[in-house]
Amino acid sequence: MENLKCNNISKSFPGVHALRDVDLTILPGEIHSICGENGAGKSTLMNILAGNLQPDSGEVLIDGRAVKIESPQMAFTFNIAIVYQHLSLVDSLSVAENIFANRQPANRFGFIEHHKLHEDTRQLLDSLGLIAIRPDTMVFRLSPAEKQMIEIAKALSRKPAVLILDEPTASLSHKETQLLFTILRTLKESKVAILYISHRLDEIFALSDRISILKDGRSQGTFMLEELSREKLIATMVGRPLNVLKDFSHSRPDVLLEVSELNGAKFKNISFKLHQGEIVGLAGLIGAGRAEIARALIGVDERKSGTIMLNGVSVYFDHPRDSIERGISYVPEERERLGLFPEMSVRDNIVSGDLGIAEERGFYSVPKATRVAEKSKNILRIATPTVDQKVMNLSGGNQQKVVLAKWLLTNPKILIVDEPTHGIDIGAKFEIYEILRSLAAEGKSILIISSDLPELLGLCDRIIVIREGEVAGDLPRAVATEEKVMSLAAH
Amino acid sequence: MLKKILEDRVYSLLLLLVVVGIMASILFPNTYPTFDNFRQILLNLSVDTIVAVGMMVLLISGAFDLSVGSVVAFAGCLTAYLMHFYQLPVPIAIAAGIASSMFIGWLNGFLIAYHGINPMIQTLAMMGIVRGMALMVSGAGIQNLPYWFNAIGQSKLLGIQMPVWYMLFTVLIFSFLVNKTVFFRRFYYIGGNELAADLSGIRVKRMKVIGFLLASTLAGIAGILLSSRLGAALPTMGRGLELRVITAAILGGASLSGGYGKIPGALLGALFMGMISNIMVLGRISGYWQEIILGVILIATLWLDKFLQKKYAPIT
Amino acid sequence: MLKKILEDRVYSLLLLLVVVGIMASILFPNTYPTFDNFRQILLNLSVDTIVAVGMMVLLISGAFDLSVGSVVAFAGCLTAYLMHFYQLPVPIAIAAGIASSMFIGWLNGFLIAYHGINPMIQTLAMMGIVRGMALMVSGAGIQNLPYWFNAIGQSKLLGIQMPVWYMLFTVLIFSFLVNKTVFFRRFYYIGGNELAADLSGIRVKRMKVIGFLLASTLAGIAGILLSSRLGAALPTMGRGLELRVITAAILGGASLSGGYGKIPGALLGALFMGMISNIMVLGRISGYWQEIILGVILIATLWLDKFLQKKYAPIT
Amino acid sequence: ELPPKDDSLKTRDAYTDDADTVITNEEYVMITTAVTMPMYVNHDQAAFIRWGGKMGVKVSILGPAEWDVPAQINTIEEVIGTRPTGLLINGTDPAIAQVINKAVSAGIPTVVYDSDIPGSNRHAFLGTDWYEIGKMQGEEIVRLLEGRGKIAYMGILGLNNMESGFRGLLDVLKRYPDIDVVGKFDDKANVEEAARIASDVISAHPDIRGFCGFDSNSGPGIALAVREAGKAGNIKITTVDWEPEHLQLVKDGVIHMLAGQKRELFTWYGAQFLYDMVHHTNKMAANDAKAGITSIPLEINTGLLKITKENVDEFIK
Ligand SMILES: Nc1ncnc2c1ncn2[C@@H]1O[C@H](COP(=O)(O)OP(=O)(O)OP(=O)(O)O)[C@@H](O)[C@H]1O
Ligand SMILES: Nc1ncnc2c1ncn2[C@@H]1O[C@H](COP(=O)(O)OP(=O)(O)OP(=O)(O)O)[C@@H](O)[C@H]1O
Ligand SMILES: [Mg+2]
Ligand SMILES: [Mg+2]
Repeated sequence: MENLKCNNISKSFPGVHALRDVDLTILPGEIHSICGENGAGKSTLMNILAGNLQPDSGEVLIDGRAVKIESPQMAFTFNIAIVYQHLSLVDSLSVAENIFANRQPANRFGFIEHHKLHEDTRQLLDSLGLIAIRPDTMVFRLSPAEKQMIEIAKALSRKPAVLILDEPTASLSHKETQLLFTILRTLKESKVAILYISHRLDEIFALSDRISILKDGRSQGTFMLEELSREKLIATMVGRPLNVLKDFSHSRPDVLLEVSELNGAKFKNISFKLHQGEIVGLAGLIGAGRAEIARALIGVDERKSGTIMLNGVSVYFDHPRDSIERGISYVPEERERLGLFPEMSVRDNIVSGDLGIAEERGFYSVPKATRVAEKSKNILRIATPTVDQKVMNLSGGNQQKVVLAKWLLTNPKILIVDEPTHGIDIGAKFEIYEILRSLAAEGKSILIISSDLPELLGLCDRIIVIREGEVAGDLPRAVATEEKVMSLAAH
Repeated sequence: MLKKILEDRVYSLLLLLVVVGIMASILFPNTYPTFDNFRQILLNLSVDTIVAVGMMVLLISGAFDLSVGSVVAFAGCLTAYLMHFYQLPVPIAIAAGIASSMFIGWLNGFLIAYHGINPMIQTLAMMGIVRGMALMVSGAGIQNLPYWFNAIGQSKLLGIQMPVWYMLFTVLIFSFLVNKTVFFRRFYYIGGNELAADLSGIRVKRMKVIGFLLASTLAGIAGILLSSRLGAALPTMGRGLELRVITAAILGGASLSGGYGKIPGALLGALFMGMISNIMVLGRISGYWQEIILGVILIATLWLDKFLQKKYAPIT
Repeated sequence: MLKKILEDRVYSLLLLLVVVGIMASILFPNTYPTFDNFRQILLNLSVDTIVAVGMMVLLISGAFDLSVGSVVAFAGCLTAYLMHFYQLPVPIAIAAGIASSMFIGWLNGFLIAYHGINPMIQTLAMMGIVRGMALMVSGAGIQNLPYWFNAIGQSKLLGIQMPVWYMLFTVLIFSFLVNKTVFFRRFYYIGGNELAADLSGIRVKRMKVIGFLLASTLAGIAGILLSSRLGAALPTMGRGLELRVITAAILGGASLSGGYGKIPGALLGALFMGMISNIMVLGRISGYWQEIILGVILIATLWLDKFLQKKYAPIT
Repeated sequence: ELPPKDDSLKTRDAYTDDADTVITNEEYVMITTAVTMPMYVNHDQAAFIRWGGKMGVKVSILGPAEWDVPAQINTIEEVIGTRPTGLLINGTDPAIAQVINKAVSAGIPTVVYDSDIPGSNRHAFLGTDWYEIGKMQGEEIVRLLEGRGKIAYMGILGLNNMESGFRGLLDVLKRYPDIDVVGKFDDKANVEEAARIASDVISAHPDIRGFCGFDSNSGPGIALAVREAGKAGNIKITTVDWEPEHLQLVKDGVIHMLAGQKRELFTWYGAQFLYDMVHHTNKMAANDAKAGITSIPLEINTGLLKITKENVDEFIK
């Protein structure tokens, strides 16, 4: 393939112009990044290239020939493969069958050769450094990060000429991210054209040759990496000045939460304190068990042993309801599976954390709910025409904002957030950091699980490193550095 | 406007009912559009509708219960049994009948929610068990029940038999509750995404038990009402009612996968089917033709609904 | 080992069947473990199982079909009708019978997949329509079918009547296909995650149509087989078969929400139910007690299954 | 507004008429349940339709497709509103007494057939006592087995008429201590079910000697199981109904006796009674209704027919 061109592509959904006259050219052997705020239209554009959406106007050209990519199957025939922002795996099937979905190696009678299927998968997994995962593992047993890697493997297995990655690293931690980059660079050598979407600017600058910027569905132009400074990039995509983090702590001496000798399915002897107004980070590799710790804290998962002291009194939660009532809220990772009610409206989702807030004189009131939702929508700048919109129609980042809004409304004393800025643009990121900070300022404490190290380093008063389910270190801000954390986290 | 109507099954169904009603009135000018006829239609679907309301709540939460038909029979028979063979006073017998249906519902919910037993098989098995128990208590059926018991279902208000009023009452109450109370709205979230609902602090398991309890209780009440209306309790009451009721609810906008549906839909769904069969009676259509025509009408209706939606209210 | 067994319903059910079998042989040493008894059990579930295989495929893809029972009746009656009243040669009549069932299945699938008609109502309505048509063609039922037609279902091989062999054949073929061919594996993707399946380049709608087509075709074949076994075609054949078959498939490891299930499960599920009712008769359990006890056993079985799973094979 | 304390007090002369009223759009409606059941279609309904043709009056048949008494009642209620000339109602269950009375007090001539409905004000009843059907089967099976051996019986449990049939059977068998009843089974009006049960019974009791069936699917089902067990002829079968299928099986010597009802007579004469009633074919008094009498028979027992290998050929058309 010589090149892939988009000529003034437009696409609109009820109430939204997702794309307006967007032009884009991708060349083989380049890594081409697409930047833009949440809802800028990135995924929509990618979906058009992948054959899931049809543009309202404009055309896609391959080697100068106009083509209609009417279906995913068709995209495959053009050698276009995509890693979707939302996972497209089948939980009830094995890793192998997910990677080679609908194209399992078969003999000339069309009968599947299971051993070959597993061998091929094994190789692929090894090449991605996923030694731990067996080809016949059921996907529902994997952690989101692992699922994300499988998603990538699935795309790579097609040996594509054009590879699209829509926020592949959002749930990956440093280690996997680096690994992915090396793979992408080698693909680049072999003249694959790579479209890369991420909200992590360091990645953009580390990886790209060229960068195209979208804003409100309009193309802001394509730049060579050298032409762009961080500031200029941000300015073009956000269009407003960012309030950067000043690192000072609201931490107070008195302990709010004390966890001691907590043991569970995937972790052991977890002990730590959480002070009022303190922001503590949980760092670690994938599968380190951070989410499980959180789940045990709020009482979703059984805890084998250990005590949890809230304000000095020992507490036991056997259901999130209890923890929410006692002022501990958990913002789960995996928004589609654990965070959202996809077919319900933005309004219903936002009030779902505490339906009580939608009550008026003891009865549920839609107007009240709408008012509440509208408020959150404005605070978090959720891009949606109305709060009646089904949440599944929102862009990834905006969905994440809905999840956050929902949990902020439960106004907890302790907020546990798992990958809070998963897929959120830098503009919004800083707003969220501000919100977390202000919560801390009110004397609330925050436990944040994140695979985005710079985020942790910038935000946290303290970083607790988890390695294979155990506390490997507890670094105050003063001493915490990327290297220290990584060395503690690594096996 | 049209868009709004088409998007909400309750409205589109209402529209359809009006159209059908008008057509029928033209076909049978002096038998169809009469007070007597409508009174009769409503009376005949009152039992189904009361059960359908409970089923609707279950369907909203993403579950369904196949044992309701048997519960209708059992609750009716048990009540009659206690009154007839033990001369228990009417209220106590009724209380016992309702209590039994509550227990059945609770058991269904408990085993499904807390022991992860497959809902379909659980309620199907319960259907057999309860039908068997109905046969056990009532044999070939129990007649001449106490006057005051029969009065419950046979007395009239404004010339309309009581079951109709009970039905309307049930529909109103539950429409209100499901719309207006946080407690009942939880069912929508459970139907929408169970895992998320649980993390949102909704005690999913407990709510599920309540859902089954409710469906079964309403079935029990309906059964007692039916036998009071018949003045007799038959072990064969409510045969195949479960499918009829689920169909009505789905016609009324529910979905087997949960998260959708409104209480009035249950009534409208049942009303639609009631009107169709009434029209077939007036048209003297029967035998296999009634099965064939009813089926064709059902499919045609949904097809039309989808077609108009695609045309005037595309849900991109 | 135990873990492995418990994780896969096919194995756990097999284990259960063995245990039940042994217990029964101890309880009824000279009536239960006899060749004749097993031959009869298998013969009596052969028709159900053939239908259950098709239903299993549908359930894997996340759908189900309530019209199969009626299709059993219709295909049988139509075939008999053509042979009896038009003296059509046996093979042609059979071809026509199967073709009709294929058409019914195709229509179900087409309306559901391409016109978005609710599957439950579509197939329920079709159930009524097809039952009606069966009554239309067969009236009182049709006797004195051609010798060669009856031979299909009544002749024996190794002392076992043919239907059993056809059943085993069907189960084997489809176990193989569903395991081994890319084409049939697709149903797992569709049932597991329709969107993902679509993104993986599977033509979901087309596959759905094929699913319904298949289920209905097998039902048709089963119906023809049944009437050949009966030596007559009765319009009442296959009453309530749909629920029996779905139950068997779910017992065998399928789930209404799709993505799970294996073909042998269909056989084992049916076999389990067949064995239980056989044992109950041996145990002189009769009348309504049969229903009650069968229900209790069904629930107890699933409960035990879950319990052991929780204990020995927890899903972390 | 409460229901009347006791409606049996109400005389059935709500049906008022003067000899010289002209009957407008005359229509006779038959309402049953399980309206598509072959036995009903081929006997009751066929005869009723023939009668309509002969008399040149409109006849209609209504009712739910499945066995559903409440639904039958609903249908009757809805039909009453359309004021038919006469109602012919299948007496499926005592529970329909009320609605029959409603029809009667609405002035509609109403005849009940098959099983009588005690406590109803129906103008006439024609049919047979299901208890007798049971008795007849009992006596025949006892004769066939020379009064000893194991037997099982099946039908649809919970149906009033069948349960009294069962009673009739058991009352006979009680008198024969050497007869061992091994079970009562519910074949759910379903051939496969009947066959399954029968063959289970055969393997449970290899020495089983007889079966009695009480719904029209019992016969074919039992026969199938017996044939497949290779015991056709040795195991005696008595059952109800005489569909072509049943007759064939008698001819083949698999079934030994059919306790048939003269269902044609139920509906033919039932309709005729209605006709005569409204047309005053026979007048007793100046005005029968005013006189508080009906000009048709009150009760008629059409008797049973016993079909065995000897006379079966006479029935095969
Ligand atoms: N199916 C749909 N129906 C309605 N609106 C939609 C639909 N899909 C996307 N949109 C809207 O189109 C706009 C662009 O969405 P898109 O997913 O392309 O944003 P994005 O750039 O990928 O954002 P993010 O970085 O958060 O993923 C958003 O406002 C979104 O709400
Ligand atoms: N029983 C469960 N039910 C539902 N989701 C679960 C369950 N157990 C774990 N998860 C989810 O699967 C993931 C696996 O947890 P893991 O040990 O990988 O946590 P982690 O250390 O945060 O790793 P990651 O970087 O993937 O979040 C978590 O996101 C958690 O939300
Ligand atoms: Mg996106
Ligand atoms: Mg995590």
